[in-house]
Amino acid sequence: MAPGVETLPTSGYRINAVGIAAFIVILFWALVAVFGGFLTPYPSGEIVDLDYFGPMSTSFWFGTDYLGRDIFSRILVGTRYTVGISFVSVCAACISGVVLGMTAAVMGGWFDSVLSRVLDALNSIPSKLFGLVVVAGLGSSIPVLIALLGVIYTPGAYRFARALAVNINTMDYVTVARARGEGTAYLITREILPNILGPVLADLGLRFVFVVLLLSGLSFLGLGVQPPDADWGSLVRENIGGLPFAAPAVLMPSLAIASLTISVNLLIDNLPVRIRDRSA
Amino acid sequence: GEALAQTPTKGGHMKAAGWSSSTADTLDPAKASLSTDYVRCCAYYNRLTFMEEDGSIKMELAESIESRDATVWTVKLKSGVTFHNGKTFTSADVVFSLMRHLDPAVGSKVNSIAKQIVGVKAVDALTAEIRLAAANADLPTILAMHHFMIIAEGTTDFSNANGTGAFRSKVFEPGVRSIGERNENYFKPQKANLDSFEYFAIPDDSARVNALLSGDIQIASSIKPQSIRLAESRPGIVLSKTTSGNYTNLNARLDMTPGDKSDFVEGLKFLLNRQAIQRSALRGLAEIANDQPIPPTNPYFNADLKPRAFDPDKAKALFQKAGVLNQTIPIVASEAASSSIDMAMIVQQAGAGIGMKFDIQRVPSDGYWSKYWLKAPVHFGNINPRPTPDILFSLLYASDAPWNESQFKSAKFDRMLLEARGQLDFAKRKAIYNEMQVMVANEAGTAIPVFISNVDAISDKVKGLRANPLGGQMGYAFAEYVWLQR
Amino acid sequence: MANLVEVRDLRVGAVTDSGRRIEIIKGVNLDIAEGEIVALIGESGSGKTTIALTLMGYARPGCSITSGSVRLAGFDLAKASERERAHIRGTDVAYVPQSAAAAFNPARRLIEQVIEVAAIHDLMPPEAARAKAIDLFRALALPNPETIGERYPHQVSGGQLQRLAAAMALIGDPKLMIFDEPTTALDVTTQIEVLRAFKSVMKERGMTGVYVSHDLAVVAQIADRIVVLKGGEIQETGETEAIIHRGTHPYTQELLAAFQPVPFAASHTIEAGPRPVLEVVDVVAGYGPVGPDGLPWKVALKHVSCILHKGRNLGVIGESGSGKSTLARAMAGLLPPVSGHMRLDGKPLPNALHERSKDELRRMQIVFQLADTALNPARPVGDIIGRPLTFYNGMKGAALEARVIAIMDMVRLPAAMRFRLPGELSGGQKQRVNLARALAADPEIVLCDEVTSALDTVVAAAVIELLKELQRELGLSYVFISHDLSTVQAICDDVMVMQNGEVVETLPADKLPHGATKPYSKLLFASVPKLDTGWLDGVTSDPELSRALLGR
Amino acid sequence: MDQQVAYLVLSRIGVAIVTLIVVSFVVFAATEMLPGDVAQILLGQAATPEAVAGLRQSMKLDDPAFVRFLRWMLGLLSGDLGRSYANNIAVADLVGGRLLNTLKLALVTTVVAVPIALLLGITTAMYRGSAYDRTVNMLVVGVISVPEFMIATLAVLVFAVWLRWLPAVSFATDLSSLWGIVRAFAMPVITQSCVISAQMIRMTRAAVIDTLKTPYVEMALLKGASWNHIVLHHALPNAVGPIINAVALSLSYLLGGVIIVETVFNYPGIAKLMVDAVSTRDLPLIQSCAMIFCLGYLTLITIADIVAIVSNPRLRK
Ligand SMILES: Nc1ncnc2c1ncn2[C@@H]1O[C@H](COP(=O)(O)OP(=O)(O)OP(=O)(O)O)[C@@H](O)[C@H]1O
Ligand SMILES: Nc1ncnc2c1ncn2[C@@H]1O[C@H](COP(=O)(O)OP(=O)(O)OP(=O)(O)O)[C@@H](O)[C@H]1O
Ligand SMILES: [Mg+2]
Ligand SMILES: [Mg+2]
Repeated sequence: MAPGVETLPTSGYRINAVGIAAFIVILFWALVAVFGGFLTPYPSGEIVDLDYFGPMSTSFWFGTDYLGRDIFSRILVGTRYTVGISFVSVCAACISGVVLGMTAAVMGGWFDSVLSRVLDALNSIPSKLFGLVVVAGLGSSIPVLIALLGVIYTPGAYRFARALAVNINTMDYVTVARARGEGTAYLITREILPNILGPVLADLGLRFVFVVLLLSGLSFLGLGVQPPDADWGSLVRENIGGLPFAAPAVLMPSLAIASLTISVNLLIDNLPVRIRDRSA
Repeated sequence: GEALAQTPTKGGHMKAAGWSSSTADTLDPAKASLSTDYVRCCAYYNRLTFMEEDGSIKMELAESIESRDATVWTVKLKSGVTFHNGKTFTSADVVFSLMRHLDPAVGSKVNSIAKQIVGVKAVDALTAEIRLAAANADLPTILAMHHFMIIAEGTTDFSNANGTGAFRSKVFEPGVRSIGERNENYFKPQKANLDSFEYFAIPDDSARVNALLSGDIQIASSIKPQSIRLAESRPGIVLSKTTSGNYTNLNARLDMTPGDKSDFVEGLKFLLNRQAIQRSALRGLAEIANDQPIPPTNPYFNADLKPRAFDPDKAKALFQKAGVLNQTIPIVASEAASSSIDMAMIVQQAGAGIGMKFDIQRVPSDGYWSKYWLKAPVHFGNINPRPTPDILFSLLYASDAPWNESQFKSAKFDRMLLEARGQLDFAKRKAIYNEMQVMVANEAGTAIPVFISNVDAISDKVKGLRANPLGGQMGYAFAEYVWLQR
Repeated sequence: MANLVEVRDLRVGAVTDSGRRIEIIKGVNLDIAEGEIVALIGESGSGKTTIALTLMGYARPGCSITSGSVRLAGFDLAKASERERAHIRGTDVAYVPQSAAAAFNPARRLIEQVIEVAAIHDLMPPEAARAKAIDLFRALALPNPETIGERYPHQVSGGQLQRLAAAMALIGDPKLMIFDEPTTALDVTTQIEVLRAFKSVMKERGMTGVYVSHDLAVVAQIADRIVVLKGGEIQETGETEAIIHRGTHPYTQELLAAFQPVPFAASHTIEAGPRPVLEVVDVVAGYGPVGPDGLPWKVALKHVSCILHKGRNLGVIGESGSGKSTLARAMAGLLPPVSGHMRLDGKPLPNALHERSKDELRRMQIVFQLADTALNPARPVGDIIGRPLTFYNGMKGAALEARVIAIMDMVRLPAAMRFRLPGELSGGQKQRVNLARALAADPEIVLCDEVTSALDTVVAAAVIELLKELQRELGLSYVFISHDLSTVQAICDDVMVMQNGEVVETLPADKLPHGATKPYSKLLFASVPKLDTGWLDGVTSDPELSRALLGR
Repeated sequence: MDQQVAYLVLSRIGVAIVTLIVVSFVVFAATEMLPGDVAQILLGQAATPEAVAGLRQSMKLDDPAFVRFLRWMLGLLSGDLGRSYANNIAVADLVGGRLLNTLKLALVTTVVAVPIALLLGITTAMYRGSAYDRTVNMLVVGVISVPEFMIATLAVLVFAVWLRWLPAVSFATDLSSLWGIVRAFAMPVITQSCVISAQMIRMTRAAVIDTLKTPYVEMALLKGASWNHIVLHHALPNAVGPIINAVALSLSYLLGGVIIVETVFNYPGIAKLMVDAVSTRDLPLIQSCAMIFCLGYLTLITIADIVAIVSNPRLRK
């Protein structure tokens, strides 16, 4: 057993130090997402500095951006978009993708073929075109953005989950459950899911990262977060011109992204394990 | 460098980068729309006239252009000019090149300007006669526009350029790059200095600057204000700044709420923090404007019309009067209209200070001009420099103007426009234009905060580049004039 | 003679998730002389497999050797590095696993896995290894020795797989062979051949052996010495003769007593109602794509018919690969027959699973032969057993928990085990979980595919007793597939003998073993090992039997 | 078995063709739904109603949408991709060179990224929990958390602007010598590899770890196999399905998803062509590009599916 194991005796779960640290970071950002808007030293859209790409100072903790706005405030305000939108859309994509993938693997036959081909087709439509049509048709709002991200990432999650699930589906214990007359819902949630959970979660962690970054790309299509607010990815993008000067305006949002995404992945790698009683 | 500027060196291959190109890149001057198109046209073709640095008109393919009544114009052509394919240049080419703008199938960008031409006639091989629908003293200036480049009679295939210009087109890959070689048969005694030049677009601003800094290209055109600090910080880079009349403006349609309340429009103009826009959004690379489209470099500019000061209190009072205070007004902005999002945010912030809520709707640049521009009640536009007040006003403010951004309609204005157009006397024309500028600034729904400067970053090896009112990179005609210092 | 193996004060422990240590092996001392074969017997879960594994310096995940030493030719495996251990495994000491099904990689051909040891330790060129493997297949009486290696693990029967696993261990000519219940899945005729093959191979190469089994009769044939285990401790050690005739320890005696079963039919009191509960008529089934002739690529059942009466039991015996499991799968609807039909309680029973109603499914439960692969590795035992209760009866909460514990108790599993994952159970424990799951469904017919093969005689007898008891109380009917004739005799009313996918004959159990008429049946019954050390060697001297064996 | 695979491939090709047609129709419909048409967009700000009408007529845009779609499809059947609306050049000419560029870059990236990713994924799985595993994991997630455009810009700043080792824009470089090609491709390939490797590494690791828990791995250990041997010969063959799917999905990104790399390095590839085509509503060009992406994607995933099926004998019927 790895050293540095810590026990949380009351919960019935055990988590290691890395997992706890990752969890704390995520919790921190979750709190910022909820309360950050009230803690900003300056309005996030106000130009407060005559200079641009200003350095860190006591009045501007994280420096100022390309327009002279306070980056610290902008990060605080942007947190809710990055954390909220990414979280919801990744969950939507993964839940739908994984459920569909497992269902296809279990049901097989034409359901599998048709669903696979439909999702393949969906995935091969260029996402820029897709995004544009959605904006043109549905207008731009946060729910539309979340739905779009969900749709964009569902086929990938589907494909991966299905690939894992078809292997499990050939196992005898699934056959036993079938012989019992179990429905598809039970087969996928109880017999298959527990056995593919590891890779599926790893996939979820990665997708989270992609969504955080894709958000900034979609803002440019006019989707979602509207000025003056911006998600973290867009903060990096707006201020990329400051990179040659190592301006905090570009580094701080990048650090924020990295801290969140790395924590999410570390937490997934070090999820709490349930304590079972194995005594004979 | 001025001493050196006198003695151009011949030879060399130059690479320059514009900011946009696409598969719609064209060698057809009538369709030219992106900077890359203009650069190509200037290198491969010639116009009848050429606009100089100070706005004056010089003859290029024309020997002279004259008219007594500003309605019928006689154009004498230079002799001994040949096209790249060896064909001799004659008045028939002029007739063809000008008349095709009237054909809708050509899809000319200047169709609306060309419409005033009722006929072009070849008088003899080297004389053409242009007849206008109504008097227009600006014709020589209009002919200096890029779209009026002269092509060989009967040309319909533009996969190659057959012009009279200083370069021949060697490679043309739409959306990728163009390479031109020096035309040794060029009719001007001072032929191009460069052996060849290559032009392509690097749409990403920092990539363009980086390419210049790394020495991959010699000219990075139109760099964003935010990149200037980087360009300046490196040795061997010079910045060439031109303020030519390009602007991004905030439009409120006068025929829709809330623009139908004139107090709202006026309040908007007072709420526009021009200093902040100039300083923050454009980093000083702009000149403050006064809500009318004629730039200070233009001889007809009304210097007495002072820009409105930023006055939130007055704006608040006006909004109150219009009954829109505390309402939420959507403003449509897009990357398509440069800096419009930053400007919108500055307006939004100023509004927040007086309890006026503006809701910025950032929309895709894709489709912006057909879906939002001219259509949304409050939106941004972006207008490129035009050589004459007449063109600007008839394009943007006449009652039947195709791009009447705020739906400004005034019979008086239309009358004055016609009057000025036929007026050959400079002072009288200027007086009329001055009054029209006041009318636009006060009555139209277009708030023009600043004229945006164009900044090209160039290697100090590039010599001979001058400013030009038609735009950056010497009005896009740099290829013929610059040389590379060894 | 020098001792090849010396185990001193061996302790193996596991740490539970709550941090509590439990001891699985509690201080075992064991010596094995060179060339000697020692048998480890003991009840299921007593630590036989665990000890066997420590002889390779290995402890299953979650377990570890906490103290003591395991010396192989003087070399302490308990303290060796992983690299040193790897060097010895496969060449000096080899292992035939208890569950052959799980030990084969499903994605690779059998032959590749069999000759892998040669490649890992660079023992011989691949062609030589292949040739040697084929010789071993032949020696182990595998059908089609030249080509069977080209198949994948799921394409051979359970017994074939176990012999392939033995071949996999033998290929490296190890000094010490460890057999973990290598013949449990074999029918008696094959068992004889395999045992003989083991014996001769080991004698020929002077191998030392550890033979883990719960079958005293088999152990009697092959072992020189017997070690009796219980609860992780050695109860008694002695020469084979001495143990089987004069075993003193109460547990040993229990084992011996359990060996002589009471024939079932005699004690059967339920009126054999005329009502057939399950009829199988002229069923043809097999594996692979159905060809143009309407037959599958590999036909495993050729026009099989049988009848199961209510409250009576049908035993199915036959050599490994004869189609016993296939018959069970066809009955359960998992492998829809290409022709023929079935009737349940007089009503037509759809061939395909998805056409059967939930109630039809509940009434007939199948217990898979390979307990290892039939248990979801990610779910605790309690959930596995509880599911049919929830599914068919909607049981929940405390009632469910109580019932699960009751069912576990019926199959002699401690209640605390319900929190474990299948990977943390011994082979016999898994098999009982597998059976418990079927019983939980409250079925009318149970298709038992080798439900006692991994159980020691004591527990097996208890399980058989349980099955009988349930039958008395609830009027169940069993289809009882087994290769262990004494078990079949102990529970069945009728016995069906199968060979090559066909029914050879069906006999009433009380006519066994002498009522058999067909030569194959006779051979089968004569092959049942006796609790007599000389039996195996004597078999060969029986002229009739050896002729029959040769003729196969 | 070969016959089965052949049958599988054939049926998948059939399905792929149907998918292609469906996708092409959807793309067409989507383009039609976008505001503005090619005439309007070509004229840009100068789009007066009469000018637009005139141009539209001359470009035969007034035909019903479906007729234009059919016309294009029929042309495609005879191998003609049509002519670009925007500049009347044959689509095949526009696409050809660009596709080649994209394929070149994709190929080099694949050759670089896939082996490295698999190696890292497998080794981290082998040494799960070790310092090596943790470091690689942190790095991988760290690298993908950095936006692509930032990696690209940073690379340009460091290697082109400051060190002057590499050209800032790939295309402005001389591609005639091997050294020139290496120099031109170095940065785009590194950037793309950073983006696509992460998924492959993580998925490979997860899939291999999953199979390392199985009893046959334990058995291999008891045969004296080394960790390397176990992972390569036992765990990997069983993890092939998910891994190949992750690889296929990652690689499919190299066709249409590399717009940022193409932009920052000014590399004339097909992704940018598509974006251009969408913004000019250049239908034949959009359709052709979409077909190419779709075809590439379908090819990759079909290969993945077939490999997955072949790798699991139980899936082979
Ligand atoms: N999935 C499969 N594909 C091809 N052949 C198979 C498959 N499963 C089993 N077989 C073959 O079918 C025959 C019958 O197998 P079955 O499992 O019914 O045997 P069995 O009588 O249960 O043997 P055992 O006592 O060894 O378990 C065997 O020859 C076996 O190799
Ligand atoms: N990972 C584990 N954690 C806790 N207990 C375990 C674990 N693995 C095995 N055990 C327990 O250790 C004991 C010994 O198991 P072992 O496999 O050695 O039994 P066995 O004698 O081979 O039994 P069988 O005849 O049923 O195969 C069993 O009671 C089993 O439940
Ligand atoms: Mg065991
Ligand atoms: Mg069987």
